[in-house]
Amino acid sequence: MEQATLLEVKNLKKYFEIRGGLLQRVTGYVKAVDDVSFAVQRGETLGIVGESGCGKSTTGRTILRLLEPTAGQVMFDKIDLAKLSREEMRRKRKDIQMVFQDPYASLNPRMAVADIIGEALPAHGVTDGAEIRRRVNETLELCGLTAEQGQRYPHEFSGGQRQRVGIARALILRPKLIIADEPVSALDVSIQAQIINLLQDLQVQFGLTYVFISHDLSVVRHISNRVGVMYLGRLVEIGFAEELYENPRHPYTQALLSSIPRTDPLAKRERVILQGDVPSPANPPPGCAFAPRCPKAMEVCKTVRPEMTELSKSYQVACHLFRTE
Amino acid sequence: MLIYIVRRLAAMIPILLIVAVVIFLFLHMIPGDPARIVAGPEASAQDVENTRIVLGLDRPIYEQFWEFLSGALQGDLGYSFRTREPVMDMISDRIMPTLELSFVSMVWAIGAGMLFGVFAATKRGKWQDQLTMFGATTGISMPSFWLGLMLIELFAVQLGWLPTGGNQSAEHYILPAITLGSQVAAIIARFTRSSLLETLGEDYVRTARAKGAREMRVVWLHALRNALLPVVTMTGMQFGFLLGGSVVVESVFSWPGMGNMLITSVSMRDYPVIQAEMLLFAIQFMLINLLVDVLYAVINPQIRLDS
Amino acid sequence: MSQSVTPVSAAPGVTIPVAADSPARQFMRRFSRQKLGVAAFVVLVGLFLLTFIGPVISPYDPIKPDYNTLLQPPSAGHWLGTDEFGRDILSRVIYGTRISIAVSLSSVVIGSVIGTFVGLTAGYYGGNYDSLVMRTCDVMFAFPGILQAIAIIAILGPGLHNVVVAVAIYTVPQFIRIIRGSTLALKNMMYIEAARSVGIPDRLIIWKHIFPGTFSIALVYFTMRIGTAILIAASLSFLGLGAQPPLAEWGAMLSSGREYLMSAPHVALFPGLAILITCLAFNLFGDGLRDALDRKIVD
Amino acid sequence: AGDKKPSELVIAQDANPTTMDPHDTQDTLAYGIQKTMYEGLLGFDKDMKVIPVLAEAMPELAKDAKSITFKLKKGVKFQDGTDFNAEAVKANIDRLKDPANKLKRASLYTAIDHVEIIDPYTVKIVLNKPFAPILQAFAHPAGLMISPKAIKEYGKDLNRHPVGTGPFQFVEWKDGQYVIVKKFDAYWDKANAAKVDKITFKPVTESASRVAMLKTGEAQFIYPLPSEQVEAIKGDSNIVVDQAQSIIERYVVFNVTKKPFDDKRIRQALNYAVDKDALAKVVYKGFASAPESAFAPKVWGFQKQQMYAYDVEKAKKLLAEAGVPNGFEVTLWTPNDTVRAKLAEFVQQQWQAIGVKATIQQMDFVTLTNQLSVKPEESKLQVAISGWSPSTGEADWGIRPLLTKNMFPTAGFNVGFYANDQLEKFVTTGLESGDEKERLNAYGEAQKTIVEDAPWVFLTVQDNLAGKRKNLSGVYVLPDAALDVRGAAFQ
Amino acid sequence: MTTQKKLLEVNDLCIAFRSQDSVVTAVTGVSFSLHEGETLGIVGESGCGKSVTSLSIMRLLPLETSHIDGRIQFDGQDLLKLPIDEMQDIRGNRISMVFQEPMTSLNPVYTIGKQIDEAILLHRKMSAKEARALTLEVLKQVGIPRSEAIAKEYPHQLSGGMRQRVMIAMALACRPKLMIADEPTTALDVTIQAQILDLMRQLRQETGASIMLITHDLGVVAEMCERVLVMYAGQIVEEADVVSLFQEPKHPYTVGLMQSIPQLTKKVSRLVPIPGQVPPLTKMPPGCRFAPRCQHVMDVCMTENPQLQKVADGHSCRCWLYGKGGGLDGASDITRG
Ligand SMILES: Nc1ncnc2c1ncn2[C@@H]1O[C@H](COP(=O)(O)OP(=O)(O)OP(=O)(O)O)[C@@H](O)[C@H]1O
Ligand SMILES: Nc1ncnc2c1ncn2[C@@H]1O[C@H](COP(=O)(O)OP(=O)(O)OP(=O)(O)O)[C@@H](O)[C@H]1O
Ligand SMILES: [Mg+2]
Ligand SMILES: [Mg+2]
Repeated sequence: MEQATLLEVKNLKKYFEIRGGLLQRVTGYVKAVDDVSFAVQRGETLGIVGESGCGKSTTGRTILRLLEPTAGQVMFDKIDLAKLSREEMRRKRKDIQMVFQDPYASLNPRMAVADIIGEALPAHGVTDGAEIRRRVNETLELCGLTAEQGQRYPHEFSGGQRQRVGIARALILRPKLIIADEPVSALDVSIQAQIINLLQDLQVQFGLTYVFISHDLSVVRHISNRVGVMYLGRLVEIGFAEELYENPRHPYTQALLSSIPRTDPLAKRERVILQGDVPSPANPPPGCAFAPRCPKAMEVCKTVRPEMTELSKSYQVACHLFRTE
Repeated sequence: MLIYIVRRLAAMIPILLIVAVVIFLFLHMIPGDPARIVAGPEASAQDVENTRIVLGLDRPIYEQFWEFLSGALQGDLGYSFRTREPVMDMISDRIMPTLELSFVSMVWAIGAGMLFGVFAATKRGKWQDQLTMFGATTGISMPSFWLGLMLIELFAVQLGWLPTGGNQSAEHYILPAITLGSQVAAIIARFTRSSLLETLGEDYVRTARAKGAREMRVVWLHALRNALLPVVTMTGMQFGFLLGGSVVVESVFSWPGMGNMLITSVSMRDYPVIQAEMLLFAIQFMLINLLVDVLYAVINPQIRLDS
Repeated sequence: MSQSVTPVSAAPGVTIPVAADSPARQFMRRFSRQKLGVAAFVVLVGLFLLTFIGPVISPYDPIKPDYNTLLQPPSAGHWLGTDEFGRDILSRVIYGTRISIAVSLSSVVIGSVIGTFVGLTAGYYGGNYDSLVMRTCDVMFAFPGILQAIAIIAILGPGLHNVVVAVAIYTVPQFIRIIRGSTLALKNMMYIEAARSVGIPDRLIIWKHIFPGTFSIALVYFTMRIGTAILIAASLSFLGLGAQPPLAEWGAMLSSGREYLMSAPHVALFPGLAILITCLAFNLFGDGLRDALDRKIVD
Repeated sequence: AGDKKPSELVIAQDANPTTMDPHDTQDTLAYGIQKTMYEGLLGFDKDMKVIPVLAEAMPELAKDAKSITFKLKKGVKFQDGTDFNAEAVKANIDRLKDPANKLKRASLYTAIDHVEIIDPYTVKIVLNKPFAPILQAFAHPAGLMISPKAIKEYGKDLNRHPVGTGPFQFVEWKDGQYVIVKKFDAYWDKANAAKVDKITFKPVTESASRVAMLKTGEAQFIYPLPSEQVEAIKGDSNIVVDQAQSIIERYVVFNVTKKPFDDKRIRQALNYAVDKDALAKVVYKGFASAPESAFAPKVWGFQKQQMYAYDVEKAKKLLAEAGVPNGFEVTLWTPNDTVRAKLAEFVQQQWQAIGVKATIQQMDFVTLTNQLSVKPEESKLQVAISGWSPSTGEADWGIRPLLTKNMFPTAGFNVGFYANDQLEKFVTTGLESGDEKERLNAYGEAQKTIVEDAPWVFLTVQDNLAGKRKNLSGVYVLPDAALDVRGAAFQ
Repeated sequence: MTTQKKLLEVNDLCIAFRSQDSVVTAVTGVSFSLHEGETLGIVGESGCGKSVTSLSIMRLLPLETSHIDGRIQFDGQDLLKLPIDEMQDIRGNRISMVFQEPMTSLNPVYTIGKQIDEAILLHRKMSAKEARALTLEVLKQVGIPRSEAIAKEYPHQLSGGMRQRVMIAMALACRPKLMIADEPTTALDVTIQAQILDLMRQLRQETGASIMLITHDLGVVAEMCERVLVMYAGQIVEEADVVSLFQEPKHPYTVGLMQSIPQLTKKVSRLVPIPGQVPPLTKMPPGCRFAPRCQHVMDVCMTENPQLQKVADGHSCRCWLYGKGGGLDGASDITRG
């Protein structure tokens, strides 16, 4: 089991400074990621869900050190990424790649697709032109595009095709881990399925490990082995997908699941409609962040922040309802 | 808001100090010995030496700087080399004509610029748009001294409608203000147009239409107010430009303002006056920036100054 | 403009196919639609040609005086008349093209290259370096351009080389601001982050991703600044700080012509028009470029 | 349309005055204004001849030229009511002489040792050395008499509070806008009392704007009127152009310590190469004349000399003799005002014909002055456009500061470092002799020497041009370019 | 609840856009009707013409570049033939609209209250004070707490969900007969979406307004609508009441759509995507527009575009599988099992 852990995030924090006033002094912090810990096993897919602004993307970007973590460790293959120098980290990026949410904004409109995909190779030591071309074409085909299409520019592609380009860019270095940040959210449902299938196929073919970030619970359920639920910068529940969806423990997860419209016009079900909005991460409530909206809130929830509690070896939840005393 | 303004004003002090140092060093780098010039073409070596002492230029440079700085902090800018008048008095004589002229120019430039800009934007792509923008670009491309001289020739000399120079009455403002403001008006027109075209494509403009608002209302109340934000910033920048442009225009229209005085002072190496004027320019510039930021916040509720 | 437009009543979905195109080709297509821009471009090409073939086509020697033909109004012999030394104004205006364009172009090139470099690095790296650059720019902005130029010339001495330096120095902070602004915007683009995520080094990101992104704005601004540079150089010559006689520089011609504004207006009129037209052409060309490159780029 | 008879005069000039303190003034423009309010013991008439003003008659210069005695007019009062008398004269000269005052015009009176009051209306001025031009020094506006009360009262601020004996008294001075004077009712000379109530002097730097003001009637008198503008007002029947020869001579100065200008033949060649008549026509539209000596005819002591006629062949021959048959290259400095720049351009064109390639370098006036005011070994000057107007109106001041050894910068203006022992001798004689004939003789020789030795290219003597409305009289420009407006009157 | 009276009837709507290069036809031959009190859903992929259709009803498409053909009958008036000022009287008054982007659809420089006041004052003769009272009332109605305070705030001070409530309040202020909601919840989080949908259901009951709900989320359609139009590439491909659409989808596109959505309740190992992609407007296939992606494609599909035809009671479909004699049997193949 130890051997199988590829990525372990320990107590990761990312605070953004809020600057204000004249001298641009720091007047506060947005606690975008606040003490998040989880592990990802080789070959598995860990899904992370949560509402907009809860810190999913920030988690992903901090792992890759596209943002510098405020605190915490990111153990990747037994190396703490947070401790590497900028240049070491740059080279390490060969092994960890990212697929971005917006297939429109994440491709440079001024570069031909083949250049976008092949650009990473020289940065990691492959300088031979023919070799680069060969590998670009190979990767294009893997992702369902043709070599001829490589000569085109992003604006000539549909959203789904662009996302394939984005995946090809991530894949060309043959990484061990891919962090996919909402890779299908911007796509139409009929295209979504194509991309999800592609990701699954590639995972099998190359033994990839995924961290799959999405706000779409159905997609996460479909693709993930394990799922973590985030709320306001914190992980509130994590466990195997089956268990989490069949039997959500955290009141937030329960509400989330019940909020999703079902494609069955006749189904009658009980809905938990939450009151109010997600609080600002710059000014989170003192106790449990969910307490103000929680239908099951207790007195203690307002003051004490619940810690992650292991319900079983593979299932953890951070809620006072499940405190083990 | 008030606290914000006070704090901004306070923050100007260190910058002004730097500006003062820069100006001072800069001036002393410019070749040309003021004592020689002030003493006059027929002065003997002794006369020049005397003049140097009178002007205080015989002392070490750091002492001169210290005197300038400590004086400036107490509101004493020294005496003009040229006229021996207190610089403060000279400036207080000159600043109003310049400010008045800048203000009048700015008012008409903003008025005309916005009007034309809005007009062009609403006629986007049609010949009216093209013509207006062509005119505006011509305005930007015209050397102001040329325009000024042409206006004098036409309206003062040929037609005799307006005076050629000076600032005695309202009539005197017309030609210099047109000359000084035309470039700014042209820039504002272009800027307003492009800014308005952008806001006209915004979702809230569609919302306004969906409410049933008439087109006039949509343009002037919904789109323009938002389009004004970048226009305000740019207009503020133009004000600085205007102060610079007044150097040329004031000389063409013998306007007794700061620009005119600056030219004389530079040609005479009248350090105290140049220093004071440059400092004043810098202060004006910063005050205008502040004003722009405040205005911006007034127009745009999303900006909160006191945070 | 070569594309024909199908009437609206055409069968649903039928359209004229558009060649699959690169950004450059797209740009050409869009630019060719800017009527004023194209016209301005033609004028500019003409001006550039003039700088080469000017000596061949100009009817007279631009600096050889003829004291028998002082200040003559336009005539068949001298299309634009003669100046106070009896020199042919047309020939001088033609020769002046070369000087005015060389001066404005070189000063703006120098200014924009330095400004772009500093702007890119300041915007990308941020931090103290950025603050320092921006404060310096603020101080420079606090002084009106013409004053800056006068001061710089006062130190360096008059002459065309120094006009180039002065205008370049004046141009630098403007470019820094523009380029830094758009660098800041681009820096937050997803595709920059994507490039970083695959391990592209910073300097390559700046060079290959950010610079091309700022390029269009820089180009538009570049053309417009040339107009401004011509005007500043002219003002400096007007104040006697620019070109030295007998060089045929438009500003200097205008400056000496102003004395005859009432008795022989053509002396000032034609160099003035030359400045106006050139400046106008650069500005309109810049407008056209901007519209063709991106509607979002504002003045 | 004929103008109504106005009582107020507006005069537009090209600059601001710098001060209203005549003892501390160095610009002629300020003197023009001061002379409405102040009077001196002596003065110049239209042709630079010295005449008595507050002195009863022309004073007596002692034979040894070491003292001079003035008899003063009686019944003269300053505008503040103070009497004008010997005390007042002494107060003025003492003020000028006091080194603590550091007055700019003190140097003009260094020859004075002290003042003796003989009686209330007679003063004797004792000199410390023979100094014949002392008469001109007293005719110079620097010798204008200030009210002793005002001297005491205002001290340093005198420059803003002029009080004299003149026909006008001070009203207001707004820098950059105007100086206003009004009629002084208690003026002593009823015959020459002011004929207008008020005069406003306005600075209008742009010459086209000045002309426009004259045309529209906003100003009744403008000075200077650039020769280029004359054409523009020719057709206007309400305007007349005042033209009179000035004492300003323009020349190109050689740095005679620099090769090849140490060779007289080169200097002469460059003189021959310039067509002075064409110059007057092209640069001054004919409002100038070819020079006839080292200074202008209206300067006291002038004698017409045989000048260098325009002769390209001769010039070429001289160059060949000097060993540079194909000419050479040279940098020509010039101040950056339009007229002098044009002058430079003209010279450049002329020299081109004999193969001398001049590169013009314009400098602002201050920079140029600075570049020139250096020791011989530091000077970078080759040749420069220059000019001189001897403000005392006599020969000594037209030669000595420019061409004698003691006047190398920074002591004087011998910026070309010209030195000629013979010339020094003539100048000393002219300076120290009390005998007019001897002096005139000495100056004649001096002029001959200068012209022959050609330390300059003698270019032109320009005219003073002013524009005025036809109904205005009594306003004119003195040869030294100062205005005399005291007699201004409208018809 | 549904009466038979038709409130809105759209006939053969064609919408084309002219650009410098070409003319593209975004919507072709769209016909449908909406009854009083009914909620009609329009679903389809991005770019299929949903928004354009709704904007054309409001006549909010850009005048210079768009061209609308067909007939839009609203309450007996042909909207397309109305003079512009009469149309402006209808907008926001009898037909109102809620847009997708609550973040950008409110004018950032005016307070919430002012913007709703304006909507009222444009159509009702009343004083500013009365308008404000009404504003506060509708704000309360859409569940905004502290409505007086909120009315004085600016849009940026509100969260996305609140802004969408404000948009709905603005749309309802004049009691319109028809409210067009163009993807009102797409930009919102699921928990907030649930709030807004709940609110809309409630308001529909209270005001009796007809709603045209545009969305690409089949779940939202299932929960909110009575009748559904499915659009593909500018055409309606299927029209049915909500239950039969979900239980017996007819068109291969509708079926594919349903199969490609991962289900929350049951896990399949692999999704069944619709292959290929929506053809761009400039390259529409000559026959059935879905043919290139269709698993059941036949020769006829490649050449001829089928008509929308009735396949069951209140259920029509544009597909050759049901063509020429209503081959309903073909349908059973593709209906998911
Ligand atoms: N560069 C930044 N500076 C300041 N705050 C930031 C920055 N990036 C993100 N945040 C804030 O951090 C919080 C978490 O953002 P993040 O992008 O991680 O959310 P998310 O879960 O990915 O949301 P979404 O679903 O909208 O993508 C948000 O409140 C956001 O405003
Ligand atoms: N103003 C316009 N000019 C040109 N084409 C337009 C314009 N507006 C829309 N279109 C085109 O019309 C087609 C239909 O657009 P529409 O906005 O109706 O799609 P939609 O179904 O609402 O999609 P989405 O789900 O993305 O909102 C698109 O292909 C779009 O490119
Ligand atoms: Mg995100
Ligand atoms: Mg839409």
